[in-house]
Amino acid sequence: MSQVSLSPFPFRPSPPFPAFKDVSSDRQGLIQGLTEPLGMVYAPLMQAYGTAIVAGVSAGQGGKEIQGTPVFDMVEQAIAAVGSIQISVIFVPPYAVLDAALEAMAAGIRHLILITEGVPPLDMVHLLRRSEATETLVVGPSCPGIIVPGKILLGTHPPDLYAPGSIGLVSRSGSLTYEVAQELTQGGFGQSIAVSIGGDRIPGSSFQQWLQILEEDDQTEAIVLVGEIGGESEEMAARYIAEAIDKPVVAYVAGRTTPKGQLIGHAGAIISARMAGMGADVGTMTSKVTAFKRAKIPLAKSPSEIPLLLKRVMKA
Amino acid sequence: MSQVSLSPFPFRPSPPFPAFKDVSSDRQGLIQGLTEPLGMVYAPLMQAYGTAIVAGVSAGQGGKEIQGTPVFDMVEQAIAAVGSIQISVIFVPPYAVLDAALEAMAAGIRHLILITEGVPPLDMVHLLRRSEATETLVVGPSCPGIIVPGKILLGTHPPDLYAPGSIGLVSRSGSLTYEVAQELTQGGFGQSIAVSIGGDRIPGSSFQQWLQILEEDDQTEAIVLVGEIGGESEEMAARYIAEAIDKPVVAYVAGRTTPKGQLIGHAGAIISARMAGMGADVGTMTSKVTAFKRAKIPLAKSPSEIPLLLKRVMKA
Amino acid sequence: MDLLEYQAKDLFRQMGIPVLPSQQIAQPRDLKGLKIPYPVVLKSQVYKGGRGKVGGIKFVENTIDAVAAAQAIFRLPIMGAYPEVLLAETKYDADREFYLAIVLDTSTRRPLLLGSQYGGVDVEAKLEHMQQVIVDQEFSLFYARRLAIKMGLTGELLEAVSAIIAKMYSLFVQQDLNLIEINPLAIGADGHLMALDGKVVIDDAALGRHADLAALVATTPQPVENPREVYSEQLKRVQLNGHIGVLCNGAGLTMATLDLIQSAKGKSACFVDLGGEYRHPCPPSTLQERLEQGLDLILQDKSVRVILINLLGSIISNPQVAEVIASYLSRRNRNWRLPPMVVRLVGDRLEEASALLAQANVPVVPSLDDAIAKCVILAQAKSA
Amino acid sequence: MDLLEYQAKDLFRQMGIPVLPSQQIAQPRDLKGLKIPYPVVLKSQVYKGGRGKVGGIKFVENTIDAVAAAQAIFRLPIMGAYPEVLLAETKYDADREFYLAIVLDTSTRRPLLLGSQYGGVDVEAKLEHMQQVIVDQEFSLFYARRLAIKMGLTGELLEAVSAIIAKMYSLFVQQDLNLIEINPLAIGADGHLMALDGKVVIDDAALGRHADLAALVATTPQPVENPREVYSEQLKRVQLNGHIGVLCNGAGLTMATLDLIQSAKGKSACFVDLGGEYRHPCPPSTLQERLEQGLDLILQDKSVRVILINLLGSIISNPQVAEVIASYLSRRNRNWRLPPMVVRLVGDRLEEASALLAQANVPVVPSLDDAIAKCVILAQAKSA
Repeated sequence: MSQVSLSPFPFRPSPPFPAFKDVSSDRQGLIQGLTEPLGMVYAPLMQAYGTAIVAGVSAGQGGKEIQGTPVFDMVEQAIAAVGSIQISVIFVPPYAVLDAALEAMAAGIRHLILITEGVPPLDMVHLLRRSEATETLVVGPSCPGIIVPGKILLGTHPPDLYAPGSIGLVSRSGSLTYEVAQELTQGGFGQSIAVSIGGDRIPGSSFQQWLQILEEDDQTEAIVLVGEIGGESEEMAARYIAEAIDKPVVAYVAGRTTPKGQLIGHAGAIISARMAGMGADVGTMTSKVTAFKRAKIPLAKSPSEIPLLLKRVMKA
Repeated sequence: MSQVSLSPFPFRPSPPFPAFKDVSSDRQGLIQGLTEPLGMVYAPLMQAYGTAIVAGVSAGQGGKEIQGTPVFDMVEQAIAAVGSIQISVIFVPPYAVLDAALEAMAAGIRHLILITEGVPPLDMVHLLRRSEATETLVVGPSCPGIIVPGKILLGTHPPDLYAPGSIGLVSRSGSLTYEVAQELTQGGFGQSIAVSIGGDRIPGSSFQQWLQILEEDDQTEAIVLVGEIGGESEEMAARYIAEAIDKPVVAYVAGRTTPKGQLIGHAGAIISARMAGMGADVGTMTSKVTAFKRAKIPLAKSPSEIPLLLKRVMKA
Repeated sequence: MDLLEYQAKDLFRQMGIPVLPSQQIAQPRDLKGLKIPYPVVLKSQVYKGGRGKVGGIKFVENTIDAVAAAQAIFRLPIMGAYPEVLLAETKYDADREFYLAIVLDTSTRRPLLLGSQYGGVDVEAKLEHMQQVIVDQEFSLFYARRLAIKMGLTGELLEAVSAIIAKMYSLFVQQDLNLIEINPLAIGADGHLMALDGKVVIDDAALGRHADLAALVATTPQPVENPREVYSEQLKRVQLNGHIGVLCNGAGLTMATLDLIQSAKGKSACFVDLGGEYRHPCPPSTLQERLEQGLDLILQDKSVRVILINLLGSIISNPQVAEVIASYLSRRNRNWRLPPMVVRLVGDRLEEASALLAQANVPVVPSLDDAIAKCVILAQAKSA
Repeated sequence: MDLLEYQAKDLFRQMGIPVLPSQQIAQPRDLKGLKIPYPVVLKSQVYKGGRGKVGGIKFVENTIDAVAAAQAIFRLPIMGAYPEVLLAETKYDADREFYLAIVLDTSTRRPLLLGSQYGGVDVEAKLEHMQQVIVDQEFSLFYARRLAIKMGLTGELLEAVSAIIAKMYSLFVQQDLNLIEINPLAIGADGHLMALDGKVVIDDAALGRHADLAALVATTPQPVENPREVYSEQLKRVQLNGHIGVLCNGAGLTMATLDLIQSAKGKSACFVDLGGEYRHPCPPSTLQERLEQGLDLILQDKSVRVILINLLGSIISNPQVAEVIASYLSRRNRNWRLPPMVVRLVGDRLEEASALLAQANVPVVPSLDDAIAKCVILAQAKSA
């Protein structure tokens, strides 16, 4: 087995991230599934935060208005009516997410935030083949999206727990991200960007991809990575940080006391992980702690310890 | 119906064609399906003509040698053994052509000549989505391929009917191409390149694509286009020549006396053609003659008249 | 290869495209065992279009009328074709009639979705309403929505029609179709959709990988595109109305040869195309066999006075071609006198080939124009 | 969701992957009606692996031995699980045993083909021979050949194994599988291939669009991953062995909360995760219902001495959360005394929420560390 074939699949370079932060420009956002329950709840919250959500799309509902936002049957109709759209936040039901994302990409949208939970993994494989070909950044599914505190909200983060600042926060959890954000805010560390890539097995973007974005982002001085047991994302991220990230990083991983029965591993998956050189215990807390230790990344014991570790690494 | 949606689908720019002609460089060719009956017949003919056919691929036959040419199970094994390969000539059975072409493209080959007849049209649609994404030039299926007289043979053209010169010959027939070539040769007009794009409904490359290549080719001074009744290729080509080709062109179309029953048109196909603004008689000789007349392209009444018309247009 | 309406509807039903309850009627008395309630529509099952305008579709209210109508339809040719079977179908009251189709578009080299709110028999008259969508990447439902929106649909109808288009596309790809058409797609007063008539054309090249479709078409008589074609193995002779029998390799060269014969004031009796060289598998021996079969087919046509053989760039060498012809002639000439023959060959080792055929008194002429001129003179000489 | 071996083999059979003639045995006396000839293999149908090593697979030569063996297997637990059914299968003499599998690879985010010439029970011991191929674009047969070649296969075996891999891939995609595994794939002395054992894991998220698979798994008892889980609607309570009942929203936050309780020397009795907010459809009312269901589940656990509610960034406002809890408590407190409760909330309108819960004597604590410290003290106080 050559080492070459085992290296992570090379991600296409993502579009330059600062686009999200440049809220003063003409960047416009769309909600696909605006008439869905969550779409109706969160669209006004995003707009209230200052995000330019200019249209909604729900097939068969075109012509309606939801709290002042016009609804169209298709993305291309929305663009024809409101002008160029750069970002779509997707709330459609799980089996409609693939089609919605393909439709958005066909209409030229290159930033997709998938909020919906329960997207079948093979739909994500299909979606990612297309997003890589079109160089589209995909966040989610099953995630609260992105927040640039004080500027823009693309998803369901509770904005009152965040504050503007210089810490890049990347996570694969939902509410645990908010927990860490409010500890950071309480500890005097505002955030440059916070993103959750989602907890699904096939996420649209990886920790590595976001670490690279945060490394290149001028507003970000240090990075907090929040993980969970299960899967191999944290192990891969730890390796990547050691190789490619110069900014200080603090990590936190939840699940130390989670009962073992909760972790499911299949023969094939275990074999696959073991062959990737990550040991049979990949996904366990031991494996993740070892990976971060090997990469010399300080690991917080609790969310409230993160600001203390940040102070230490940012002084160094 | 807006005119925009009716315009021909934009072809991706093809790789620079001169690669084929530069036989002194390290361009290497491969035969996929070398152990097939036609592969075994034509590979030695190509080699005898000076074409660098360095390997063959036939799944399950790896390790053999066919008349001195090594056979591999996969394209990537061939490349590993003989070095970089730029061109593949494909002789595999019809239902295996798509897989062979995808395999070649996955191995980085960007020039494919499909000789096999009987490839299902939807396999070609699939193949072309991939060839456009990878900017691969596809010739065929169901065609004799390409000949650059005196230099390289990639397919099944009978080389003794061709001579080096400055006429670009593009056709969608097989033996009718040879007929025209020998008339040209007899009439003192050698050929810079001769290509048949194949007579299938979904060809890998179009007349337009090859007209563009010949227009840009320094060796080519004039172009001969050989068509047949049926389909709309000649009508599209005539339009394209009027718009984009500066070199002199002479056309010939066979089928003036072909019985009407031979031409098959389905409601949907006829509607589609009529909507594309080409009239209900698209595919008939009348439609094609009208198209060439409108584009001011002289039309030969017989293959033997082509050299006479060429003399006239090349003087002008 | 075309399917009959009832076969197309079987595929629709399997895919979940709504069709009416129906029953095949092989003879008028089958109507006595009809399981669907009256009123019923009886439809001639033929491959040709336009049956409605000439009486191939009848509405009936009871068994007596139905039997009489069926007898009439079985006796009614539609553009020359008689039905082997009728389709009895529940009558449906359409509020509106749409047109939907998927074809392969040869210029974009992609599947093309077609749709109009003005379907039914008038679809060609209202072509300006026809909308189209190219499926440039892998299909997804949004392509269907794009067509439905271009058709001017909104709300529930937009979603329902999109869903039908998606199912048509699944059939199109799964079964390797050249055409799938629903015309009309009826919109009931309640907003429900119903495929009232359907057309499906299977791609011949792909039939070998669809055992189910191959079995289906094997059970029904296929339309003969040209009744004057005669087949031998895979070769066919196409009948014309002159005296020169033409044997060529390749469709383009065959067409050009026929054109040139007419230009030279000759008349072709028939032609056989030996085909291109790309058929798989095609070892050299096969071409020699096909050449002999082709000669057999042409000699079966008694109107042939001269035979023109025009073979260019074939897989076997010129001397080999000459040898096959010479040995064929020597075998056949023993029994009866064959018409004169002109063989047109070009390229390498022509002298060898000429020498072989000279023994059989057959001239080898390298110029196609000259070969045809010779044939025209020979044909005229024989008729004089 | 796992399939049992015989269910996996039904899928294999439909796809044309070769499997042996077999029969399901629901009780030992079914063996008297066995339709396959002896010798036969009897196999325990359980979700756990390793059955062969503990006696869950037996070869038998006749009915008497078979009944006895079946009785033994039905009584034999495999890692704690008893079979509901056995599979009786023709005995097969394998010359060699290969391993083949397809999984979703989370790092490349693509399907991954796995294969080894060293399959059977020793596959994990010979991991150095395991080969892998990432399917980075749409699948085509060459990916299967690539794996077979990496496995070291040539000639006819290369083609035969590639064909099996292609069929496995079709199943993988058509049925939305997380895993398909054939181990061993037997190579007979005659070179024929046979899937002797199979494993199929269906993706739960996709089950809603596979009615056939959903029906299949509905007929068989599903393995309970953790026997100490209690379900109510879609919520489940996971049982631990302490005294603090934890109600959280989101898996990550739940895990973090449990970790922090242990760090603070506390012990969790159980937890209920109300889930993230992205489930579809999820109107605000649903979260309120789930909150009440979650409280019900926790109160059913009699070992709970303190309840910690930790809700962060939920779709409903803090005062709404407080209101649901307060009204729940007032309803339940009428009947019996509930354990003390600590509610952890942060963000907007916290005073309002605190005021609402103060009436019910429930403290609202914004710091998670403080809330946990309070719970630990309360739990200790109650035990003292």
